Amino acid sequence: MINSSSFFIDLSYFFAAALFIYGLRRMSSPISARSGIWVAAAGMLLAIAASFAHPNVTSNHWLILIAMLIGGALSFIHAKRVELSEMPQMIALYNGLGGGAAATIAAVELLRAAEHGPSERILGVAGALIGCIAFSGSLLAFAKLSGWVKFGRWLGNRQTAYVAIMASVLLLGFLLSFSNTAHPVLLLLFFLLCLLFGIVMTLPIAAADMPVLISLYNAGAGLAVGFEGYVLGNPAMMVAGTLVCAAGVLLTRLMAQAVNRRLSEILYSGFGIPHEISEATMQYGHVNEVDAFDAAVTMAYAEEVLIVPGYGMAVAQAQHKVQELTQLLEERGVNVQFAIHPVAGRMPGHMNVLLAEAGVSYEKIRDLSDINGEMSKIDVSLIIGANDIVNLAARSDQKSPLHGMPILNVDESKSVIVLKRVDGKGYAGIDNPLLQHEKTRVHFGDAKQSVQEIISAIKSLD
Amino acid sequence: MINSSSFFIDLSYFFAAALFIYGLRRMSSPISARSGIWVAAAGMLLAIAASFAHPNVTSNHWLILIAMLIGGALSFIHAKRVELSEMPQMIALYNGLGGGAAATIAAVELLRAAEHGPSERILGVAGALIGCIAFSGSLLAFAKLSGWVKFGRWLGNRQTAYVAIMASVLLLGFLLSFSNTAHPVLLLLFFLLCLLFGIVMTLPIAAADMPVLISLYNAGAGLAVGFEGYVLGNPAMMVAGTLVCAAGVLLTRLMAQAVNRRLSEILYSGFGIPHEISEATMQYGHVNEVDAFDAAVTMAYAEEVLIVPGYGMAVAQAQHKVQELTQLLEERGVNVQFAIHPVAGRMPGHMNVLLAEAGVSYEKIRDLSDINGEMSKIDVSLIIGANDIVNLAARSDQKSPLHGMPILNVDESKSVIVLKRVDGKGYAGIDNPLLQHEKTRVHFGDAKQSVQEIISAIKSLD
Amino acid sequence: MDAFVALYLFMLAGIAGYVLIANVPSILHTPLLSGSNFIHGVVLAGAMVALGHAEGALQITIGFIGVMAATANVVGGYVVTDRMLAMFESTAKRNKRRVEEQAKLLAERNGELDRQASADVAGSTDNTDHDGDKLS
Amino acid sequence: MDAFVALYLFMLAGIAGYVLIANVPSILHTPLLSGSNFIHGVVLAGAMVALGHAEGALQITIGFIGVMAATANVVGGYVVTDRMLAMFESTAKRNKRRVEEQAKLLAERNGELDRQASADVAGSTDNTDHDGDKLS
Ligand SMILES: NC(=O)c1ccc[n+]([C@@H]2O[C@H](COP(=O)([O-])OP(=O)(O)OC[C@H]3O[C@@H](n4cnc5c(N)ncnc54)[C@H](OP(=O)(O)O)[C@@H]3O)[C@@H](O)[C@H]2O)c1
Ligand SMILES: NC(=O)c1ccc[n+]([C@@H]2O[C@H](COP(=O)([O-])OP(=O)(O)OC[C@H]3O[C@@H](n4cnc5c(N)ncnc54)[C@H](OP(=O)(O)O)[C@@H]3O)[C@@H](O)[C@H]2O)c1
Repeated sequence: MINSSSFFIDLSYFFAAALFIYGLRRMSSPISARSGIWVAAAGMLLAIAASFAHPNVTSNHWLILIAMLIGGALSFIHAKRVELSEMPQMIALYNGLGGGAAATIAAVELLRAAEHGPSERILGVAGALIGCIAFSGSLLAFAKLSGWVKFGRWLGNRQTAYVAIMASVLLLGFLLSFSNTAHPVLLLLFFLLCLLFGIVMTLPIAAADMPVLISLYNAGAGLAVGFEGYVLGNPAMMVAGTLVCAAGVLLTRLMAQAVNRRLSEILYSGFGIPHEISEATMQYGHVNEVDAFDAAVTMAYAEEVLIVPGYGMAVAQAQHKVQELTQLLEERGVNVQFAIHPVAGRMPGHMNVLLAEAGVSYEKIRDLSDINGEMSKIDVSLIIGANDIVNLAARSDQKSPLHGMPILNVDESKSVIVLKRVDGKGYAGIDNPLLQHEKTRVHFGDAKQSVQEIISAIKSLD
Repeated sequence: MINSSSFFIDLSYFFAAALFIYGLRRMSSPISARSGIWVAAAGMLLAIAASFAHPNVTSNHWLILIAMLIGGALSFIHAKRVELSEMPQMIALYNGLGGGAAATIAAVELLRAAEHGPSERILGVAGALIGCIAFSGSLLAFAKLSGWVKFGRWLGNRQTAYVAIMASVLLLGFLLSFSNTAHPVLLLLFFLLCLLFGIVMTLPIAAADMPVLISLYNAGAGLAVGFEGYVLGNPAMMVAGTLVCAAGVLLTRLMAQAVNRRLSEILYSGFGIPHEISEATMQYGHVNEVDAFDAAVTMAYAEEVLIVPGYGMAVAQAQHKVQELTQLLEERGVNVQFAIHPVAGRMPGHMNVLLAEAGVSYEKIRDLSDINGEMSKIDVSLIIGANDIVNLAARSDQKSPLHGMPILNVDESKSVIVLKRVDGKGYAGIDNPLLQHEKTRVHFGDAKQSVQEIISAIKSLD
Repeated sequence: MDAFVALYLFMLAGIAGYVLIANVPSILHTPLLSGSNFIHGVVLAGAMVALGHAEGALQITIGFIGVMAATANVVGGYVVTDRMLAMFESTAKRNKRRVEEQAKLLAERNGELDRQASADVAGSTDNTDHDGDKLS
Repeated sequence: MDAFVALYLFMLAGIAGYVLIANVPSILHTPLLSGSNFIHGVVLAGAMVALGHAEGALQITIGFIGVMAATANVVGGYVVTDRMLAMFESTAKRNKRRVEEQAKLLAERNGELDRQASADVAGSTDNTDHDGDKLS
């Protein structure tokens, strides 16, 4: 019954699954995280090697190799080259491809419907649905975050679209599940509708909410992989897929929590738009402007400068300039530190990654709780493209959506310089009283350019 | 393929397994612990109900019912009546019965060897081995803890006995696994040897180490259940059994850690015995004795009395008397508190359970870290059958086996009264300098009787 | 059942058991020992089936003993665990406040930097407590 | 595979995934998202089999696309995660001491009363520190 080749394949799959679990465990602690991905990679190699020798792989060996080479080479080059600041879209892209691959398995197996029982077909169809949504949704997220697709409101009635597509999808899925012959046309229709669903779901979501949505699609892709694993009778896929799904669901919740949002809010409504056109803008008070030269002088003759980076620094890709500025100030004997707020930027660890990329040394980076106790020692706080994380309304305004979020108390430092482009608002879309604060001076302009101006001004001082 | 009765049975088993996991999760947090056992019990009812309807249950329905009634009634009455201080032996007893039940399943199925494939027979045999060890080992532990079997050293060479028995067991197990006919005589021999193994393993273990060993047998019984689950094709048994096994292994390690012992030490050597006959007794210095009346007076006119219960209180079953003493003192306006050391007694929570049973209110119970800061306010510390947990050697003597264990610093209170029978030592078998301390006075005698004497003396004061 | 699938079940259930227990406070060791003892009483389900298809006096006798023993395991395990947990329950309630505080601290600590933010969002009603710096 | 056994696998793997992630610090959310993204790249194992038994142009084309996409998932997922974790590594090392202290505190707190004792036994080298009272 047990043929020996299949025995070793099953064993390899088993160890692969165990290594995935162990790798995930290691990845969830900062100290062992990097070894975690290596452990998981070992499991992956095992699973891939086993699949080559799989008794069901009866033909197309060369095609498999070629497909792997093409897919692998393209994504290797791409993944190596991409900027670290583009991580979220990268994750979206690879995630989408994974979900898509699960859907292709479903397609092949549903075309061979006769070989499978009803329970396989049901899970196959369910996996195809989820995989397709993860595929089209993730790819659209990728395109939007890369700036290829303009963000926009979904114009039609989203609820109706959801219900209509879902109803047809379920009907088609039902037909496909309970028939043991292949229906290529129905199948194509089914796949197209599933892909459409993912697009409808993703189109109205704002860039800031994307990381949460991507995490949700990640969970979805995992589930699709788990389901297709059942279709193929591959328990390693079932285990790994479900593992990813459960971890992804929890991660999605944690990420939504961290930015003070509910998942349902994200999925059922566009965000920020109502705020952006609120009349609060009317109350906008007087702002003290400062030119680059004055800003430069203030910092060059200070003793303690604190740089607070935010989403705007990431958008402007200003991190390398910021590092240059830091070195320049330090050569003049100024002590420069960075304060990273937990939710600065648009994904966890966003600022840490960018500053690390630019070569800012870790000793200079302080976290919220550390630095807030020492604010009064700071001569100049330089806010680069940050808003919500230094928004005084979080402290004072009970009704503010930010209320209760701890902020960096830069108003307790001796003076504040803010770099921003226009008098726009942050992610939460609300006014920031810090801008009108007596200690604050604002320099308008793209962050990268502003920092460059300040650098030039400091150089001109000597 | 799926017949509908079996579908609902499988479903019930599935939910039972899920409920076990959820119940275990709830049991591992103090707040939800009690509901955890209820959740698990719901799962158990489901599993039992399903088994009645199981398609393989073709006959003997009445016998099943009768056996359940007998076993259930006996253990219900027993479990309701038993003293809470006898918990460890109770757990050992029920655990042994569970392991034994797994072994009987193996016996029945191995007598029907033809119906099973080799992998079922191998796991069946392995489960029988482990189940038998858990059975005889646990029952011997039960008998020893109940005082029916005298504790003693294993006289022969234990290592040799282990190896000899194990070798024959493995040989027999091999024969049984790879033959598809029943061999009642071999089977009997196999079972007897396995049972013997459990006895050899348990006989030399001292009472104090029993909780750890019982936990190990619990893990073993779980594994046996898991294996027999495979033989019967019952995934709920497999999951629940393995769950218990893994939890049991971890619990065993944690318990051994908590009392500063290694599992290998416990399994491969008797403990305490070499200590008990060490010459350290020679260095025994002068001890100030006190009679019951003086002790009574000291406490009756104190303001703050701290009672430190230990293993000796449990042995003497003195908790009810202690509560009586407490009430008497409080009537006289003395403030009485209890200090419970984390490892007082012989199992985690031992003292808490006993005092709760006697009706001591929780407000009076303080833990180590709480009370140590307030020792200087205490007028009299009354040590009832405790030794290691107040052993000053833990602080001063670098070489002491207790070194590094935090103790209750009763020597910082104004005076200390110790109740013990003789100048014996505690679990760790080492001298306690507290007994010769200038503040300390000792009253010799059984704890229950001593407390009674003190109670009478206090009553006579009025 | 396929032997490999069984292997997966054993592995996964083992991981679940281990991870679920990992952080249990030692005061719960004894009740937990007793509780998991109760859970392996599911052997009764197997013993019932074994007796249910037993044939001949020998098998039936063994099966009968098995069902008796397994039922004793289930019933005794439940009663003892429940009695013990009943004793702990009031302690637990007394400690509940403390445990909750600890849980909060723990959550904050686990979420090291970022999570702190959201924890405070949930916890803070005090307008002047804008610091969020509870751990330093 | 038996549908019920599959149900057990799904349940157990789900529990494992959830419990393993439960205490992850939020600074690791992005790398972990990327890492678990890599793990579901095991879909490649399935895509290879699907292509390996595909027949006819349609099935083969779909299978080919599947293998390509899955390989891209695996390779890209690995590279991106590893790059990201490399950035975090030095931060992690810097924080290691702090994390260790926290872990110790945490262990003590988890073991509430009793465990404290053994933790101190392991941790204490200071003769005068006999208090063990680190939490009060
Ligand atoms: N970290 C996470 O995991 C995460 C995930 C999702 C959401 N969020 C949310 O994102 C927010 C993060 O706060 P934040 O202070 O970093 O960002 P923010 O509140 O979104 O503010 C960004 C600021 O950058 C300015 N800006 C934009 N482009 C710029 C450019 N090219 N040059 C200079 N300035 C530019 C914007 O003002 P102008 O338009 O006037 O220039 C704005 O004031 C929080 O509300 C957080 O909850 C965080
Ligand atoms: N709690 C747990 O989970 C656990 C588990 C395993 C081991 N342990 C270990 O057990 C020890 C517990 O310390 P402990 O101070 O509670 O106990 P102990 O150190 O074992 O001391 C018990 C004391 O009680 C006295 N005693 C015995 N029978 C008595 C009676 N009938 N009346 C009056 N006194 C009596 C003994 O002295 P006499 O013989 O002179 O009367 C002895 O001094 C620790 O070493 C701990 O590591 C604990």
